[in-house]
Amino acid sequence: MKLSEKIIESLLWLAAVITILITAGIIWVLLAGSIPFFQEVSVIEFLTEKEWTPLFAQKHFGILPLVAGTFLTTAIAIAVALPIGLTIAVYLNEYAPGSLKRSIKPLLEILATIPTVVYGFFALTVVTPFLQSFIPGLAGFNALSAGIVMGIMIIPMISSLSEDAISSVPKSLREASYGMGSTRLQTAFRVMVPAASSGIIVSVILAISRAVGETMIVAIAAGQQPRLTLNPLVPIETITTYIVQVSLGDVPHGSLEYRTIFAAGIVLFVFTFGLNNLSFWIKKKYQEKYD
Amino acid sequence: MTRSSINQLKDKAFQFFGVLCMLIGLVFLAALLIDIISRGMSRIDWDFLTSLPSRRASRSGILTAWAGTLWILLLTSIIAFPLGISAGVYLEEYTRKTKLSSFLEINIANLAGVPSIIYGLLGLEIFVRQMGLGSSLLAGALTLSLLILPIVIVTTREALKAVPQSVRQGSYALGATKWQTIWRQVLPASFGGILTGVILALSRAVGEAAPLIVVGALAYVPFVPSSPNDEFTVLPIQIFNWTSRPQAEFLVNAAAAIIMLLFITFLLNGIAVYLRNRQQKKIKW
Amino acid sequence: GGNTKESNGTDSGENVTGSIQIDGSSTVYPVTEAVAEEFRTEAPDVKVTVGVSGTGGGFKKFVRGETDMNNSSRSIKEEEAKQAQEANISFIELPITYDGLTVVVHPENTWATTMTVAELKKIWEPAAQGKITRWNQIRPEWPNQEIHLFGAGVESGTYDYFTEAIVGESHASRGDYTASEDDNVLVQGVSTDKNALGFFGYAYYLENKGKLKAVAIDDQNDANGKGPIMPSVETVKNGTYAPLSRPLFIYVNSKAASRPEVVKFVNFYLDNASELSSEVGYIPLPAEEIKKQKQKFQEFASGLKK
Amino acid sequence: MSKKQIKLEAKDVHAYYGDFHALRGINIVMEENTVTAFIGPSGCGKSTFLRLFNRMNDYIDGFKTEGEILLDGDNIYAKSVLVDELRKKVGMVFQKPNPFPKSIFENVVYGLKIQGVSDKATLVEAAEKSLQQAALWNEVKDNLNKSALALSGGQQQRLCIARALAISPSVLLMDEPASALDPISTAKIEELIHQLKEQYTIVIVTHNMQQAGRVSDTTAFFYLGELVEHAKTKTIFTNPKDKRTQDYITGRFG
Amino acid sequence: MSKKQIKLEAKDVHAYYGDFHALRGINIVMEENTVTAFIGPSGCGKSTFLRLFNRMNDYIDGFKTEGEILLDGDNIYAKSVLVDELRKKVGMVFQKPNPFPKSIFENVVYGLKIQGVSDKATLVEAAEKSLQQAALWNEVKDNLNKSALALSGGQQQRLCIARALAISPSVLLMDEPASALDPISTAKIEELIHQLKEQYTIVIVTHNMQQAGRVSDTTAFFYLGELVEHAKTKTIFTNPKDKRTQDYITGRFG
Ligand SMILES: Nc1ncnc2c1ncn2[C@@H]1O[C@H](COP(=O)(O)OP(=O)(O)OP(=O)(O)O)[C@@H](O)[C@H]1O
Ligand SMILES: Nc1ncnc2c1ncn2[C@@H]1O[C@H](COP(=O)(O)OP(=O)(O)OP(=O)(O)O)[C@@H](O)[C@H]1O
Ligand SMILES: [Mg+2]
Ligand SMILES: [Mg+2]
Ligand SMILES: O=P([O-])([O-])[O-]
Repeated sequence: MKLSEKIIESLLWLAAVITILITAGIIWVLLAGSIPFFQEVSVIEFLTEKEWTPLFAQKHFGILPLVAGTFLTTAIAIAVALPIGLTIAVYLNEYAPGSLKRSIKPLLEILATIPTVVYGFFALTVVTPFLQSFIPGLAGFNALSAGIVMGIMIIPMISSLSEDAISSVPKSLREASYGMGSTRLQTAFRVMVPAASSGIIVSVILAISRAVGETMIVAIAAGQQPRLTLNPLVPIETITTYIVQVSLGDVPHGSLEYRTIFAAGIVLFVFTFGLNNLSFWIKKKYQEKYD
Repeated sequence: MTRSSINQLKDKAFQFFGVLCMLIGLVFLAALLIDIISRGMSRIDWDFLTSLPSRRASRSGILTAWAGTLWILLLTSIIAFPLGISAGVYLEEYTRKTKLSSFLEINIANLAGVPSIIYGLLGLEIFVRQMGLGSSLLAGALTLSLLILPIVIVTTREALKAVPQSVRQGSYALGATKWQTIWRQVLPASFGGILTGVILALSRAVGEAAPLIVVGALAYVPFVPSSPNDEFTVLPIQIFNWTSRPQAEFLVNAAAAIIMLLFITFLLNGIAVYLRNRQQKKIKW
Repeated sequence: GGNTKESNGTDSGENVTGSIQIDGSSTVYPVTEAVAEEFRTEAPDVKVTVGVSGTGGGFKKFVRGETDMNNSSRSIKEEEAKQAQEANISFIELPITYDGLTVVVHPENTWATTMTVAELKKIWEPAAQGKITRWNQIRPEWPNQEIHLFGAGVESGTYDYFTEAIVGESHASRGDYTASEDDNVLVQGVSTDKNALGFFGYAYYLENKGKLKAVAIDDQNDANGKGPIMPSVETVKNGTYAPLSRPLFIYVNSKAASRPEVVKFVNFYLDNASELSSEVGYIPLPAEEIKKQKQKFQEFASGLKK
Repeated sequence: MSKKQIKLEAKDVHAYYGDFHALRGINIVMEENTVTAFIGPSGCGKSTFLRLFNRMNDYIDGFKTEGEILLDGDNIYAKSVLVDELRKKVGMVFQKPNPFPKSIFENVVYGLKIQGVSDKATLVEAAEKSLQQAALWNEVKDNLNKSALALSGGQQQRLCIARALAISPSVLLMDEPASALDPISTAKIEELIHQLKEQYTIVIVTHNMQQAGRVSDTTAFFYLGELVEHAKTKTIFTNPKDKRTQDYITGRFG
Repeated sequence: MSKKQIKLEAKDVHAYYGDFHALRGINIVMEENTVTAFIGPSGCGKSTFLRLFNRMNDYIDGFKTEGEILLDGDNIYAKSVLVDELRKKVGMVFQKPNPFPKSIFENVVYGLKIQGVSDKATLVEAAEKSLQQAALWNEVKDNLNKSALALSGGQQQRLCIARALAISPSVLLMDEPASALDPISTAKIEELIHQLKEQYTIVIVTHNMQQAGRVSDTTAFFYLGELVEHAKTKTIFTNPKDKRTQDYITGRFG
């Protein structure tokens, strides 16, 4: 091979390898921040304590309230996005004429392109007051409206990815099913959805991971109060909100308080990393099945 | 009722439900846009676009915010695109199925799923602290570059994949080397697709607030940045700032700024969609 | 900067350039923001950035010399002063206005119109965490409803001051409340939640009078006013709104004070503090007091020149 | 060949994909219990025409058809016709075997299940019967719960035939059912068609002239959307009337 | 046919895709300025073998080859051989026309440009010459800057031939060059092959027996990775030695 070819290839290789450095960087930063933290606070306490007040005089370092807040908003978001998104995916695939599908898909995808501060703003100023008009006990900051709005935001993730998964099921299966006299509904739920199940599961996992990591909506609309509750009507705090909150306060470098955000960050990272790997793994298996 | 007509009925019912679900999404979108436009549209005028921030909502403008956003877009493009496209080309055109390549692939899929706020922590520690860049434009742009790098890589690969193998083979068969083939055939043929991906990545960067908050970009910055070392603010952060102010007039400002932000986002996305369609029309393999 | 002559802040016309980094108290922020904004017409080429890290957060940067000035809603602590000394940093403290920390509830809250310091302590002390969660635990006749608390973040001077004044020990409180350095978040929180109780600077209350209700505070000490007292310009000025009245400060780094743009800015600040602080809802210092501060700063700044 | 009952009939059928005129006035009659082969160069409309008989083109965007298609004398495009009912009468086998990614058993009984049959015994019985008809029973009877995807291509195709037979259609449409198969499997399928002819009316599209010769009673030659010639298979292959048929048969094009 | 110089030769060639043994000991000799046709059922290894002659399989993951391939007596798999140089001597035309998404002119001169030729006049001259050789010049001479993708399939295929000729190879490999084309374009390509034979050694893979009969001097029949028979085309079609060849020719399978 010519020398110039070799050089170019090496440069490109370098660019690709930088992505590994980024991952290494993330892990290193999170570990470097949280290892000193865990030298002061035991992991057991971190994982089992029921209170999170690291900034106060009486410090408690239980991550559970933040995890609960994250879980709560994510669960609400998925409860909104999964049924709606999956229905849309099936509808677009089996029912909608091609022209409708071509126009609806990008329209819905707009939902995913809107910056999340905008959703936060909308949740706080429109959705919460709207919900308060028939849920009297609803606090101004709450998990419910943040979760709902987040759910709407991730609808296109589920609907588009699931739709892709369903439409990548070989057309011949659909024809086989129709050829046996199935209705579209039967074809959809007995043949297409099961055959596309791994792709659909991948889309849902990615949506969950997205919801877990979402920041601005919850920071603006869900409150900043860590509490171990599954009540969607009161202010809560998610892991991401906590990081934002501390960053806004600009806690000085090197303090224990500063390190809490890395400890919280590593929990967040572990969650999303696990989910992403799971989805990647499922996707790989699924591709093998069809090729 | 016969079995068949029951099935037909279920079929129809689901069809109705499907339309309903789509409407939920679309109505929400419409409500959001209408709400924001009706709140903020009247606030948008020349003064609003050219004024510095102020404690009085009616005098406050978004000059620093959109100037910061433009800076960030520019710097992020310069940093992320060459890197991302190169990595994409390497992964798609050069790697064989080795351990390294599948590791890289998993790794990139993972990076794409890392929450943006984690990138904020990375930027805070590496760029702001270790490299001593402070809460500067450069630190912000580097952080966002890392954030969108996976998107650029993945879309570059998609675009390269869309170039049929037959084009590469045609080129090889005429005695072209690998890089000649990539540079003269594959990249030009996938240019539209790469550009599309790159613009989509930018539109993601435009809307990000969380990682920038973490690197410390939330402050009263009443001047237009003039170099990458300056402190800055961007539209999403200005919006965040205004929404958290209690005075109602600031909410109007926030809505107006949101209109501008959506305008930029939709513009970028629109360009991307346009390019994608044109590409699909122009080249039918 | 071409300004070599001693500036007293009033001689404009000369083109001062440079940048000034200010951080610290969110309570003082509105005043400093207003001053910075007006200063733009005075010296358009000076880039003033104002951060909001809370008094404590700001001091941590200030004592390391990372910022030129610090907004502060309390006096500097001994340990902070010591750190400054270790880093070879000297500074000057300048009071600029008065504030009355205001306890607020939602406008539809009909019951909590007055509270005693003891009751506040019962709510906020560390022991209350997880235990005092309902209004009727404070006064039995109050409703049996959850109480949602909003208060200043721990890096803030407001927090230090409030805990000192109410709990009796600086930096000691329960931790299960919505804590934010950003008072606007607190306003948002209280104004949209019927069961809320919060506290923050008077200016933020004044700005949002329509959405909030202030609670009259009884310190059970007749020496400074009998019974529950509402915060107002009057009661803060005459000292009857106790114990939650306090002065607000700016701190200036001596190295920064040798830069003409900073000198000019501080003078401008003191000249306009009264007007701008009352504009944003604080209670101005008496005119003689301001004069004294200007004098003090001039001596401080010129002392640096020698 | 004795005169039999008319099973399928097309009257002046046109078909369009958007603006593209894919079928141009087709008239044809097919009798009960015969095998009709459709031949012709790629793209001439064989599949399009075949799929009209069970309305498989219904869901294609922009597809339009004109004229009448009669099954047992009734127009299957009449408003009152329920498509799923029609398809139970007119089974279809595709070019590439397309078993569902389920067990062999589930594949065969799928058609019955969606009709609401859930009685286990009935299903088992039906499965055995159709697998036997499709000459697959002996090969799979011990592995009914194995995934259908684990079968060989030829077995899969016979499974698809069994699946189609399970709902007892009277017509069987086959679109190049052996083109993806090896010679041995092909022979098996051809043999099967021969047997099924006793009970079913079969229409088969094929690219392989020899195959058409071996399995069909009559052959229809399509060219550019037209039905050029339809006659007894022997006639078509030995003594075609039309020059184009002649050219195609002898391999001048295609 | 007079005895000519040996142009291409394979000696006991094996090829593997991973574990799959795709070619099993092929020996063949092809003479200068002749047309050799490779025939055989799908998947028998024709394309694999053809692509060995310009090392087009080099980039396939897991592909391995054994034995020797000689061009003018030199082993093209020797270490010292530069693949890009080899490919300039051995041109290739693919099954589906694969013009670059550029102008007609850019397509034809691409091979020269990557060799560093940049003189406009030289390029224009070369373009005209090869387009004329490929019998396309008259149809495109006024539209050299038009996109190549706007040409018809048959024109595209001749463009690809012109493109291959522009770098003056001595061997031309063609993998089913007419299978995606209509009869008229096919006829043109066949005619072209006939003319090119004067100057080039041509190897052509085809599925169409009639085509093999029309264009080739010798024919090689492959089956399951083996070269069953290689002889004069007339001999293969009228008097094959091997039973398998016979079966294939008469359409018993494939
Ligand atoms: N879904 C479709 N949309 C548009 N055109 C189509 C569609 N399906 C087929 N056609 C066109 O209609 C014509 C007839 O197609 P059809 O599939 O019936 O041909 P065929 O004779 O079955 O060919 P083959 O032997 O290749 O299967 C072709 O020109 C084809 O391009
Ligand atoms: N890239 C590849 N990886 C693995 N196996 C391959 C690959 N390419 C071809 N094969 C296999 O090698 C065998 C020979 O393939 P080849 O393409 O040479 O056949 P062919 O005779 O050209 O067939 P056709 O007439 O269909 O083009 C086939 O069984 C095929 O499945
Ligand atoms: Mg067909
Ligand atoms: Mg081949
Ligand atoms: O922000 P503080 O004024 O409370 O320090």
